[in-house]
Amino acid sequence: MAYLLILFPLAMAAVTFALPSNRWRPWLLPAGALVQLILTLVAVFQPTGQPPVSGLDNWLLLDALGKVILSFLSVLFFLCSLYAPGYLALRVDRPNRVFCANLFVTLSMMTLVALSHHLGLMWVAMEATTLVSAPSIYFNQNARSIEATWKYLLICSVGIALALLGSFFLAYASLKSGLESTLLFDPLIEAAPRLSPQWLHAAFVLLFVGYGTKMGLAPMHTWKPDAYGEAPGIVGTILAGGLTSCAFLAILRVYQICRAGAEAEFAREIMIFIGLLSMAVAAVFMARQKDFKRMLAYSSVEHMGILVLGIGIGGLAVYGALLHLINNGLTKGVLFLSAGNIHRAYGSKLTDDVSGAIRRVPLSGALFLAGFLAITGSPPFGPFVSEFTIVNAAVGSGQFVAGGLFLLLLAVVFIGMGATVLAVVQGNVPEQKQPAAFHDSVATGAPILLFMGLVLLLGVYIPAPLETLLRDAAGFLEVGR
Amino acid sequence: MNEWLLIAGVVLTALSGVPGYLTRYPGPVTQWVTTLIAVSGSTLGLLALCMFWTMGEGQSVVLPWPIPGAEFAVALDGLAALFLLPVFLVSLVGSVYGLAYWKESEHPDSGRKLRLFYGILTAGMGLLVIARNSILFLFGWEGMALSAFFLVTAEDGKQEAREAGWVYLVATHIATLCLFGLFAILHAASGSFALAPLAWDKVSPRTATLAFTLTLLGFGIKAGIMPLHVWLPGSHAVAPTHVSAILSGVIIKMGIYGLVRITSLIPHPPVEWGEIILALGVASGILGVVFAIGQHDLKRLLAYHSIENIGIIVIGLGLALVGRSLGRSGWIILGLGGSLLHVWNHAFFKSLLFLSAGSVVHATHTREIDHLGGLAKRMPVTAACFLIGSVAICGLPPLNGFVSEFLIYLGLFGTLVSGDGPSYAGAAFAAPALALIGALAIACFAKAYGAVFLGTARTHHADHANEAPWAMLAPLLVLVAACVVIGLTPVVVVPALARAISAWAPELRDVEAELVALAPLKWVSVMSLALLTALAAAGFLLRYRLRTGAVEHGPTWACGYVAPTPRMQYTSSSFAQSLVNLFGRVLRPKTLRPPTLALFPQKSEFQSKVSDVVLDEAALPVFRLAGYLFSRFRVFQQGSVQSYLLYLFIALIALLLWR
Amino acid sequence: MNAAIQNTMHVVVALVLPPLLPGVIAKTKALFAGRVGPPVLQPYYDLIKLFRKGSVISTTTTGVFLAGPVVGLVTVTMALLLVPLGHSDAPISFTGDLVLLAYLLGLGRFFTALAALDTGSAFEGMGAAREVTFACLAEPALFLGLLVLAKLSGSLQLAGMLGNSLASHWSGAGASLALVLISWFIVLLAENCRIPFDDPNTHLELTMIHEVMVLDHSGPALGMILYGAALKLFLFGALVVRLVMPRTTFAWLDWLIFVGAILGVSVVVGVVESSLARLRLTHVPVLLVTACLLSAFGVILLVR
Amino acid sequence: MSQFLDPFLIAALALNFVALGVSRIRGVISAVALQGVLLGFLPLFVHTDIGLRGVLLIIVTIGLKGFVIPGFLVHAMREAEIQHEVNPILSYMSSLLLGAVGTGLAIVFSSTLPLAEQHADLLLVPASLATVWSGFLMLTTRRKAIMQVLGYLLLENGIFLFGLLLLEAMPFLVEVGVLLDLFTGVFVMGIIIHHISREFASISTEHLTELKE
Repeated sequence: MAYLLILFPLAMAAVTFALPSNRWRPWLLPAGALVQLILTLVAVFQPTGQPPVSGLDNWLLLDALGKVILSFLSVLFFLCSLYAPGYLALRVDRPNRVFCANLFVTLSMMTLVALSHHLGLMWVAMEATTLVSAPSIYFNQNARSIEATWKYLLICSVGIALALLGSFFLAYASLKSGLESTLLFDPLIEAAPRLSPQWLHAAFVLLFVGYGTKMGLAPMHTWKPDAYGEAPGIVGTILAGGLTSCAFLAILRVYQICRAGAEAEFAREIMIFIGLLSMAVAAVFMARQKDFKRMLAYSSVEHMGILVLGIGIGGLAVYGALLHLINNGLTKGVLFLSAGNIHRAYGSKLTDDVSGAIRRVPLSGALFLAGFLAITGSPPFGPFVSEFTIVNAAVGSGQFVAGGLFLLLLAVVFIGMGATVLAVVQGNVPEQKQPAAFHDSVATGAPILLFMGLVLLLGVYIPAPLETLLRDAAGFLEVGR
Repeated sequence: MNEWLLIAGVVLTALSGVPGYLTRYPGPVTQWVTTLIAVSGSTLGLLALCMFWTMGEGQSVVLPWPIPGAEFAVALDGLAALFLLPVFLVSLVGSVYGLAYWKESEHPDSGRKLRLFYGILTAGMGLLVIARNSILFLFGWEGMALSAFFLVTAEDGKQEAREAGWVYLVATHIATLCLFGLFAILHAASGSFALAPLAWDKVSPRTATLAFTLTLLGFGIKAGIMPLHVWLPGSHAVAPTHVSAILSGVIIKMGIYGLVRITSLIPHPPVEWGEIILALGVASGILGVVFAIGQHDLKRLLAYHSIENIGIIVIGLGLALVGRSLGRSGWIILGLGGSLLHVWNHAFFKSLLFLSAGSVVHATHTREIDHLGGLAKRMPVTAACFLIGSVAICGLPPLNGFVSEFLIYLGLFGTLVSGDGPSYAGAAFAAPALALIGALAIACFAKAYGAVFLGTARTHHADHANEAPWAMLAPLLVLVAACVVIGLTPVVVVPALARAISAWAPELRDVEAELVALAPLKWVSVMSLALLTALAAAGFLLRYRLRTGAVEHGPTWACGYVAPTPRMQYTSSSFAQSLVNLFGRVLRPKTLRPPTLALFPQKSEFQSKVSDVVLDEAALPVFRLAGYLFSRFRVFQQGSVQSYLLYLFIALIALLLWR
Repeated sequence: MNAAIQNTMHVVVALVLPPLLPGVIAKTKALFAGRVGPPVLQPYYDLIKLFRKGSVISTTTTGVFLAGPVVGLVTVTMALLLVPLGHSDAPISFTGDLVLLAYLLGLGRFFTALAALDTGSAFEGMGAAREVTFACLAEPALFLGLLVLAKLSGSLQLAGMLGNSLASHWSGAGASLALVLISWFIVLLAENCRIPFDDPNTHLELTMIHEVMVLDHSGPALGMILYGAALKLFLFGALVVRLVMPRTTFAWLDWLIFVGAILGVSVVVGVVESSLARLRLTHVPVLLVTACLLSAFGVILLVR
Repeated sequence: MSQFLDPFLIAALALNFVALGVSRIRGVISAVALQGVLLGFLPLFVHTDIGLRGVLLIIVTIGLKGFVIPGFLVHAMREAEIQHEVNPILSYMSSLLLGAVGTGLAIVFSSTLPLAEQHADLLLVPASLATVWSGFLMLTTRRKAIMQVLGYLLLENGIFLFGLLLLEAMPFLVEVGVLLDLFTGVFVMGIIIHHISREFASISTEHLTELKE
């Protein structure tokens, strides 16, 4: 099963790569994604009692945490793939062979990350996701996208290289304390109490910074606005929803080892600090942001901050963070895709040229606005539930300062983000020199509606299976607290 | 039973706009359908209220709700019922009014949106009032807040609408975040999200203070208490008028509801809370009306009066809180009773005023008071309604405004005379303040009514205005009726008030009897009726005398000047000038007066403007400064990949050296 | 002597006596000016004449124009029924009637101002503006005084506040009461537009406040206004008098003292008018604020 | 056997300085390549018993780090026909100084780290840290994109050095995976460098500052 989950997308990638027709190739994406989704659901919701999905003598193991990430990844990818044909149909001028194939490889690598219980293997997969997603950012093939790709590739590779060093430190920590050195996750957890603290300490920092770079935490976030700003909306969604989640998973794994070891307090301090810092940086750079795609990138930085903050606060907030991972990913889908549509409709992503989207492209405009309200934590949308859970946990555990700063930064972000969003959505449509042909259509609208629907659903009702998944995952993270 | 009726009503109103929004059927049909559904929804709600007041408490509804900590808990108690009446009544008349005021044909691009969110707005308020779980409350709250935003920016093509809407959105979101914090604290204190009385003694004073501050901020912003009112005037001015009516008649009351509900959860509040709220009430009352006097925009003027009336309501609440801390049931009953009754009264007469003002705007296409005049002749019914509204809002007998202020006065004087037990003279000073507020209100409405409806038309628009259609007049009459009934027979509201008060302070025994004992409402109605009959008689006498005696008609005596023009009338701004100068320190009026240079001065002009001090001289500068400071940080993101890698490295080293 | 007679007495005095006051004032001023002056009963003659005369009504006006005088007169009349005079505790008296008193006067003021604005004349607009403006400052002074009385008497009815017990408090809380007395006298002058606030005797266009408001009224309407003005003067006079008046057990004596005192008040007003000049408009608020502060100080003296 | 190890390491360290100090890109490339070759041989000295997979690994490492990647970079350079000066942001002298300082610090820092007794006296850890440091220096103080690739390579070399400490912990598959990733990474970077030079007619990253606030 595990192999199937990883290899099927690779196979699809090969097929996609082989298929000559530029027009029909995109349709393989939804098809493949659907199958993958079904496979995932089978793997995740297999009846209790069966042995867990595993492979390579437990290098691959689908644990509670992995289940959440994996199912989320495939849902996200599926929804994006629904958008792909409509989008690529607008870009028939561009060859999309590499693009589509890469998407599949990315999917497979993300699955690998979600499954792998071996830090080394996880590192390999993570770096691989970076490499394969780079060309997708370069899809538009102009000066700006080259620059974006270069920065993305270089900074992430360097960051992840540090993560590798960190993994080595971890292994050495076990070696130092006379254990047979390993990078396997479960033995590390068991050995954690006896790991040499200094090495564990250094290892955590390296891994946190390394994978944090990939996740886009401040101050390692610098590549994000460029990459998200230049990549097509769909790639933005997969980066902001998918890859970041993988990086977050990696950090969670490391955090688990620290929690089992002596470094829990230290790790949580750092997470709270970096989380708040990321939110602050995002807030600062969102203010007066003219480029609404870059603004979305900063919003992503902010929410990565919220995720680690949630873990740092601990307790109920862990549940909140995991829920927020899903909510944020889905809402980002709404935002990036509708922003992409608006970008197409105006031929610009600067608020100087864009206004009155609600009139020019009513559906995308409305969705963009709704997505904004959702991501800033207004009921009845999903992010409200998760963010409120985190606040509640912070206050409940007496961490008033963290909770207060969290709320304060949410307010600042809202103001910064809202100014830009409303400038885009409201008002009258400016005179365009050569009005773009783009208009809302089912192909480019329906998938976003699906995203929005899910966001709304998660706001008013959390299905029991998801609830159990999250509870298990949170419990799995909180063992030994 | 009542609860289910209410839920049905809420759902109906929420969905009222949907069919109209989805179907693109041309013409007025969608608009009629929408209004029909909305009206029936509100009617259901009102029905439920009647049943509640006649038959009594129903069974509260509690359903599981798969969201962490949340449950769908709904209950209708005295407080909720009291706040629900304006919700349903005002939105009902408002949606009828909208039929003619915001015709689909006249507003093709905003009409559907407007009706959709109007329904959601009503439903949101209905939900938040009956919610007994803070998460459910937040859903209703935000449903209200956001739809209100879309209503304020109904005409988002206009710059001023966008700006006002933006200010509103920021304010309301900050309020919501405060509520997040508040409910989190309450959860920490009580261990559940249920909005039920707290074991307050277990809460540390620090936490309690924090909770109180958040309550004050979160709900105070929504209620528009000075100085948290910054969003209020702008949005009231630019919103479509039947929206302004519900904004100022009902939505800001939701802030009051929050204050009342949360304070009801706390059995023994520190006396300082009451003091603070009392002081805030006095401040908003006086400043609100003072700012109102300075306005040239009819709707802005009314908006500032909302701040004033919120002030009066808050004074009552503060008195009640003080009473609760000191265990003086009389103060609780009179203070809270007056403030809650004023919630009703203000909802009625303020909507009445806004809707009549809307008819004026609709007929003359301007909100500038000094461009109007003489409308009493062209729009007699509207003029009469506005006059009644003015008398009511100034708290003058024989209308409803007087009754509520009467109760509050009694309570305030009571703090002096109640011999036995702890007295609290500080509160008494609110009485003269209230008197000042009343007198200023009289000045302000003399100005407004005089300049708009009396004298002669100052502009062409005003000269060619026509009386509003019946769809716009009927709602006015309903509200007039409400004002008159409460004014003449205040006894009818006693049961509702009593229930609300005992819901707020369960420790009190047979509130109704005590309220009747404390407040001679019978006398009030006797005197009001006597006043009316006396007026009628005297009026009749004068008429009779005039009919018998010789009466000739001529121009107004201009003290010998032979060619007076409408432009020579005393304008509203000159009417207000002396008061504006009197409070110049607060109002900071900006005047533009070009100096007269030549011996024979040429055509010149004089302008004066009173803008919102808090917004323009405190809030906005702060935000601008923050924006500027933030933009200074951009140097760190100048695109050089080397420096980016450097940050990465620095972060690494810093974290390594962390501990 | 039983209540019924007291009340009839009250009504009779309240309705008949007032026009005498302006007459007395005029007479006083005349004497000070060394003139003979009009007869003391002149106001009565004027009123009778006015009620007989026909009237001129501006074409600009609406019903509000005539509502002004009516409301003005009716409200002040009702208010007089709430104020205890002579030996009687007001015919109508209930908890909180003081609020009704103030707001009845407010209602009258509101409609008088509207009636003025109804004519669309700049002069009357000006008058209305000043009337309502100064009232804003007079009102708190009145209420602060009432606070003092409420604190002293422990009652919320004018009858109780200005009742028998009051005289006894002069020994205990004389300072506060004195302050209230001064500030209420200032309020009396302001509310009735006497010098130093306004000069009723100047030629109509030049008077600043009250008279100019009623420029366009004529005949019966004007009569109502003048009568109303007299009643108002009487009302405030009564308040001031009851504040200081010693109470005996003999009803007739009380009534005599009262009538004498209130005529005395009008004499004092006359003296003030002939010895002071009219204040500059811009200085009027200062005087009124002083009145507020005086009675506020009175309250503080009590509750400190 | 470690007496053979240290000279190698010192040579590797020396090569760091060469890489930092040389003014011609080709020089830097060959320095890095040579370092790669050296590193390739190291496992022989660290671990007494290396099986077949050890040998395989050595060959792969040397092949990739020593020849394929450098060759590819040279090719990319020729493709982009750029001039051969490094012209750094930070002068050679100061980067050398910084490198020296960093190396010193690395030695101090690693002496504080608690090492397993069998590695206590090895230069491995300091060497690896120092190389990582020089990699960082090159990444942050060089203008041309290709130089940053080389910096990245140095960084990886440093990490590889540390990896030698726990060869048995790292399964073959992962080692190869790492190397593969490294190669692909450099390969993709090379492609992008090619595009950059085509787009801007130069590979100086100064052109890459369009995207900013």
